[in-house]
Amino acid sequence: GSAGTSGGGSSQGGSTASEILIGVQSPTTGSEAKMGQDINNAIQLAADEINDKGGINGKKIKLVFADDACDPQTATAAANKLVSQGVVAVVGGYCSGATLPASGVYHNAGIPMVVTAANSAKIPAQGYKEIFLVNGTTVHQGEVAADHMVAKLGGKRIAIVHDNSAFAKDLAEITKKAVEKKGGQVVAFEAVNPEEKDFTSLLTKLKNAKPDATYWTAYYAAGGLLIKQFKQLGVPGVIGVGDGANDKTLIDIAGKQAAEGTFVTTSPTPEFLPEAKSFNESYTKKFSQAPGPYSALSYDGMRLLADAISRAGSTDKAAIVKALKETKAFKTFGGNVSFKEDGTLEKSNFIVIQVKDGKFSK
Amino acid sequence: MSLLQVNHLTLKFGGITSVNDLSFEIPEGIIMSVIGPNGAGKTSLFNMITGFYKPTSGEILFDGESLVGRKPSLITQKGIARTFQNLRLFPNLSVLENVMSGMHSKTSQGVFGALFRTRAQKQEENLIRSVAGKCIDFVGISQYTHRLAKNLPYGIQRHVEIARALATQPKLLLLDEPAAGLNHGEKLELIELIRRIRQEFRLTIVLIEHDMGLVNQVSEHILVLNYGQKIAEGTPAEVLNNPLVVEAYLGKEEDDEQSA
Amino acid sequence: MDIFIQQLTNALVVGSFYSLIALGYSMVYGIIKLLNFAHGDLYMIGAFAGFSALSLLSGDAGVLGIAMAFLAAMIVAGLFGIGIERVAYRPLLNSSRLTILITAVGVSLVLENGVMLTYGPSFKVFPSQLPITGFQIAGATVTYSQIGLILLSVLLMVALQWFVHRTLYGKAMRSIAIDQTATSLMGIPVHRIIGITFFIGSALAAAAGMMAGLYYGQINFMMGFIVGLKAFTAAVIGGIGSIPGAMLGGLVLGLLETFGTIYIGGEWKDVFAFAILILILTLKPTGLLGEKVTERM
Amino acid sequence: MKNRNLGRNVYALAGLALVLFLLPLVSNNYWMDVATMALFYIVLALGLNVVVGYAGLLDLGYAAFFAVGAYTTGILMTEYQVPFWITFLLAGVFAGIAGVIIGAPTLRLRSDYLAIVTLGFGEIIRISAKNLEITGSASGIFGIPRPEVFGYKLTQITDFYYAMLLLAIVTLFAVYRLGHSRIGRAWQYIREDEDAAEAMGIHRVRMKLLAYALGAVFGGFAGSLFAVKMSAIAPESFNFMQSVMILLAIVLGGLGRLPGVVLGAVIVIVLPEAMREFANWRFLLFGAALVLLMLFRPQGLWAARKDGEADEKWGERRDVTSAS
Amino acid sequence: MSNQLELTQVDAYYGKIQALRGISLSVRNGEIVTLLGSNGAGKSTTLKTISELVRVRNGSIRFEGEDIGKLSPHQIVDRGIVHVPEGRRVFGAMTVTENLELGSFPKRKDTQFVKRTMEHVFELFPRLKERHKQKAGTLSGGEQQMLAIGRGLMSGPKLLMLDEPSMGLAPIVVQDIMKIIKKINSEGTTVLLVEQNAKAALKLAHTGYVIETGQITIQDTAEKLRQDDSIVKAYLANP
Ligand SMILES: Nc1ncnc2c1ncn2[C@@H]1O[C@H](COP(=O)(O)OP(=O)(O)OP(=O)(O)O)[C@@H](O)[C@H]1O
Ligand SMILES: Nc1ncnc2c1ncn2[C@@H]1O[C@H](COP(=O)(O)OP(=O)(O)OP(=O)(O)O)[C@@H](O)[C@H]1O
Ligand SMILES: CC(C)C[C@H](N)C(=O)O
Ligand SMILES: [Mg+2]
Ligand SMILES: [Mg+2]
Repeated sequence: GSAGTSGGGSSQGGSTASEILIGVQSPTTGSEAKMGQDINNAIQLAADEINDKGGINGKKIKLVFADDACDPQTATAAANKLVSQGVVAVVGGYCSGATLPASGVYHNAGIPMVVTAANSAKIPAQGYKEIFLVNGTTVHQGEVAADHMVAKLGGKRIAIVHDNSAFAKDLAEITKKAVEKKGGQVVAFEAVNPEEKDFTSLLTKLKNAKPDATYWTAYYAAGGLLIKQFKQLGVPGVIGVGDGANDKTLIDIAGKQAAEGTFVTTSPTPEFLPEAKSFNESYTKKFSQAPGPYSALSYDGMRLLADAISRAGSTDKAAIVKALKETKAFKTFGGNVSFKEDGTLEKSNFIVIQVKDGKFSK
Repeated sequence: MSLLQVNHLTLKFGGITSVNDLSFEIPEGIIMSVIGPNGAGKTSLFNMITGFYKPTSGEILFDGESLVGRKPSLITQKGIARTFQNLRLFPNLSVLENVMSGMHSKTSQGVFGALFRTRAQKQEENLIRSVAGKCIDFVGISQYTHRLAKNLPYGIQRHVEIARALATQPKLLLLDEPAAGLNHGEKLELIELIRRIRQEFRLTIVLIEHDMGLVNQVSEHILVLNYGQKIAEGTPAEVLNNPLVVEAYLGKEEDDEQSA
Repeated sequence: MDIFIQQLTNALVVGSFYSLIALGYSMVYGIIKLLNFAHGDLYMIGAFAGFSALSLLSGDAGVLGIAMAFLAAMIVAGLFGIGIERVAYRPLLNSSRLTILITAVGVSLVLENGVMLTYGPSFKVFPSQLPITGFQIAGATVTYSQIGLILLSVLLMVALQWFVHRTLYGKAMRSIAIDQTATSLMGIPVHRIIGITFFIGSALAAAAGMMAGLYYGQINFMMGFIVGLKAFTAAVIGGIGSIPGAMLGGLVLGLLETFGTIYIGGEWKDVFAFAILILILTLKPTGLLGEKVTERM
Repeated sequence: MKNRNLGRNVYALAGLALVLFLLPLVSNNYWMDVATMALFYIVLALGLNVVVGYAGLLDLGYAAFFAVGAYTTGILMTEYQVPFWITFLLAGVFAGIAGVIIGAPTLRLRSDYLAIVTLGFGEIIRISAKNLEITGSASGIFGIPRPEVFGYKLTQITDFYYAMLLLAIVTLFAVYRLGHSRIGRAWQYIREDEDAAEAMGIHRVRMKLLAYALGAVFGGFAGSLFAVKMSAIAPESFNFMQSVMILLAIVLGGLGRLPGVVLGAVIVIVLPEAMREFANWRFLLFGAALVLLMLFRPQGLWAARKDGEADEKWGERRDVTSAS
Repeated sequence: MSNQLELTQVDAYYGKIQALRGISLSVRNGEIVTLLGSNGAGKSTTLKTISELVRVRNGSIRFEGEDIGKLSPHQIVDRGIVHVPEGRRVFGAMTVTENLELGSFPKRKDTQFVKRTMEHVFELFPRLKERHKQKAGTLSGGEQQMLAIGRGLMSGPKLLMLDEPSMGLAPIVVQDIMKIIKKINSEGTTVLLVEQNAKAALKLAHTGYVIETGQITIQDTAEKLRQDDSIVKAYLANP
């Protein structure tokens, strides 16, 4: 546990003269609970730093945390709770499945949301003008993955595996299209149930399809097992994963040996961002653990939101939305951020990294 | 004309033949007993007549219509009711609710009536209650009407079963060991009850009993089974003195009187 | 052909896990007719107990270390089982079965979240893992761990079957299942036997959890949920209460899932498996090896 | 006896209705949402109660019916622009049909086998929803339009609150009447002893199917309203845990007893919400609360104390073969 | 002969319903005592309090001098008291042999004894021997009753409590059972017998008690009871 997770109680209220209420939506229970912690911590850190420097336009940020459990129904309840508590904006959102319905709730209430991790292309596709994504979407990522497998590695036969979650299936489908556009052939397009541990029958099927490259689009826990069993069964070709699996636990679960050479498509995570050095240090100091893969993005997301509020000059929701929209080259660890009409990044910054000697490296 | 006719009825369980090529008839309006050693196939016979067991072979005709292969619920609708040797009341329901169940097959209200409380539905509900109440009164247990069946003394439970069977308004009533667990005085009352039932409801009664005093007094006709086969049939006087029956079933008592 | 053998091996491995858990499930069910929702969580408890034991040993534990960790896991989970029975089930043995079902759900939530609070929500990597060495047979890769796993579950099944059907304690378990009052009138200490049953069932689940840790290498506090459901399914398919049935049910489920994956795809495999299972139950309402009883009237 | 109780309860009910009607005036959106969810659960629990409480059929897949209802409305409204009221009725119809389909193969099964078949059906429905294009696969269906009733568009949470309240009241009424009718008694008889019921001329197959179908219809209605209220539905809302929670509600309150069922549904929704304060401890505490509630009220919170609770140390258990 | 079993002022309840009101009775070593009474009088409940199936609210139960009122049912059996309950309650899904084996649980270590006793039971009830592999649930009512008694004998009890053993049995079997009870008794087992078939019971018993609505109303030697007018009228006369 950490300071960030126990503050949900200050029920009634709305922003007061001296405080700005900002909602944080993330999964702190359920299978993605760890990511939720990482995100909450980073946002707390950003808010504390801003408050230490005097807050936004003289008002202090007060965070209200809501657990979405990575589940649409819980997310809706959580979103409604945030709305009723009078938050002026929301930051967070790790799971697309949870963020999708929640974004509708914020949209209806006119509340802006800065989505810090969730990145299914379906989120912007809703056309809600209040929603902004600071992570590149699956459209960008699928492109990058296809490019890596087909153009860079010269793979002809590509296998794609997802876990049927909203995000992973979306990424898988987009990647499939991208691969085919680039002249590759998708020889296997499969799904697994992520709660399970044994993927050998699927992998045996893959083995038979003789892929040059295999791409896992879902999360790290099942991904690690998949890689391990992939190697164990001797499936040919390389294996790579999407940004949902970008966590060092992936390597631990797969085992260093099996994980070696796995590629990862991702937005730059803290360790690849030289600018994030001081963030890494203060985060580690405060929470006595290293930041997670989406900590830096969340930290930036909070700062970006604060910037927009201060530019808006008020806590009026519409004004904040307008200010967010007008964000021009806001400096983040990953580069300068501006938004397109649909609320996604003007320029995404997906990179491909690799497991070398049991570590992610460029 | 006979109400029920059984022809060459056989029932096998794996290697065991519990009823073996049995044929007999039940004349309308009679009170008849089926006796025989434990395991002779008496209850099995009832189970086949009421559709709970499917005969291996043979035929059962009720009012000239075959019952083999029919569901128990249908057979009840056709007019055969029974009680169970090992009581099968609805344990967590009151006596009244238990007896009301008997009226199910004689009534027809469905979902519509239930939801909209139609006049027909209300009338039917009243009918069910009054018939059930009458049956409870008739067997003489009205002071237990609202008690839960499972908490009643054994003998009372037996009476509830009889009332419940009566509520189905049967033409043929099958009683499986109605006197078991009753003491002497209660048995006397039971004999009285059985006679009154026939008179009042004008039906045919077949009972399985081990109490020879009761059998002797109440039955007009006796069928004796042993190892699933008929070994004797006739009036009480004939049957109870039949040496085969004495040997297989009654035994020679040291002192003269029949047990009660 | 090689693919077929490989898939058969895969199916047997998955099936063995299901069987191992289903055995305990069926046993506990068999005695007090309780759908023990917490059973899958005892598998999880076993995995975490083994994890802690191995972590204490630190470094490469070796065969002896692993054996000790197994023992520790089984004892810890066994004691948990007894404790749960004592606190949450025993006082309710006379209540409706659904009542105990609720406490079982409650216990399950407590165990899962208790472990989450103690060990954290993230996936844990098991300190020792089974070697993935093996041999080729007809073109299929089979590891020694896989062989060991399959043998272990067969062995445990045989042992249990013997225990329940040949020993007096086992028979007492079955009689409790039928009629507790009558059993107590035989001079049989009903509660103690129920306790023993929980201990054995939980220890078996823990053995499976430990195996899962060693074999797959990754554990977390929710790991028991799906497996518990699958084991329940397996137990019912085999004929709940029947020990060879639990074993068979586990294997059948493993096969169905594997071949479902092959022919209709991983995302549909559970649909395939459940559809076949429903079909089986429609044709054979008491499961594959469940006894068909004609009720006497 | 029952009528007297009812008479006494009429005032209590009227009072309760008034409170519920006025609740939105004093509550905030968040609690309105919780209250709406609670009402929604009341409908589900009442529907499941027909199957489990009345007919005694253990159903571990009830969420499937609510899924059928929700998807019916979700798909028809987004893909085919069908007006809400029509989809609402169809949701009930389709759920009812699903009930019969699920019911049919289970009729010969006894409780635990029944449990697994219903569980399996629930999973089949959920996984299908997750994989099929028409159901929007894993991300489900969102952007479901706001329903319009007689020209009034439901948008606010209070609108949905009243809609759900109405559905809950109608359901309560219908389930109550069903329970106290010839049909309801027939279910009870089957629940208590199938064979004896059959011997009383009750067609058990027909009655069980009817229970499944009617129970499902309420689930379908609830799902339909749920879909428009949430404006988004996703397969995970219909998972096994959801079915368990609904079951929990009815057992917690008191199986077969309607005030208990209502109370149980409220608890299952409100308790975890109230425990949000405890963050990570929330579900641990909820689990512990479940155990304690059952230990102290094994018959459910609203159980009637019927005559003659035994002083016996051992429960009477029915022999599986030789019925006693 | 000393008192083997002694009940003093025992009260027992089912919820709020009081089933026993100050029952006092004693059973001497080696005798047959019978409890008579009409339906619902409390005969079964009396046996249940002795075997601890029903809690004793007030009063005491002593067996061979020891207060056994607070033991659990299995400890009662360990002391040598076996209760063959009303309604047989055999283990339906198990075979006849298995049922008998379960009856021998307290003596499980003495395999010789178990073997001998089982043979003895099969001698008493040849029918059971014939059916020894059959599931008890599929036996006829009478066969089940024999099994229940046989099972009760398997631990070699000092005191055997039989609750309506003749219920549902063919006359010839009732005669057999009564003989067997006598035989068991003559082999040294004390018997406490609840029976509706009062005549048969009084023929066997040394002592008899009559219970009415939870209270003992008459207590005497069986012989005297057989001649007691009110008893003859209520329980003995031919129908
Ligand atoms: N479901 C069953 N499976 C196997 N055998 C059965 C079954 N039902 C009855 N039997 C056997 O059939 C025979 C006849 O049993 P039935 O119950 O008809 O006897 P009965 O004449 O009613 O005896 P009683 O007077 O003791 O009740 C018995 O040997 C019994 O074991
Ligand atoms: N489980 C129970 N719950 C409530 N009341 C009970 C219960 N068992 C027995 N009783 C009541 O206790 C009283 C004594 O019952 P008991 O069974 O001891 O009578 P009995 O003399 O054995 O009668 P029978 O000849 O019918 O067996 C009766 O009024 C009965 O209704
Ligand atoms: C990789 C993650 C940033 C994606 C996120 N889990 C989602 O569901 O969109
Ligand atoms: Mg019989
Ligand atoms: Mg009695």
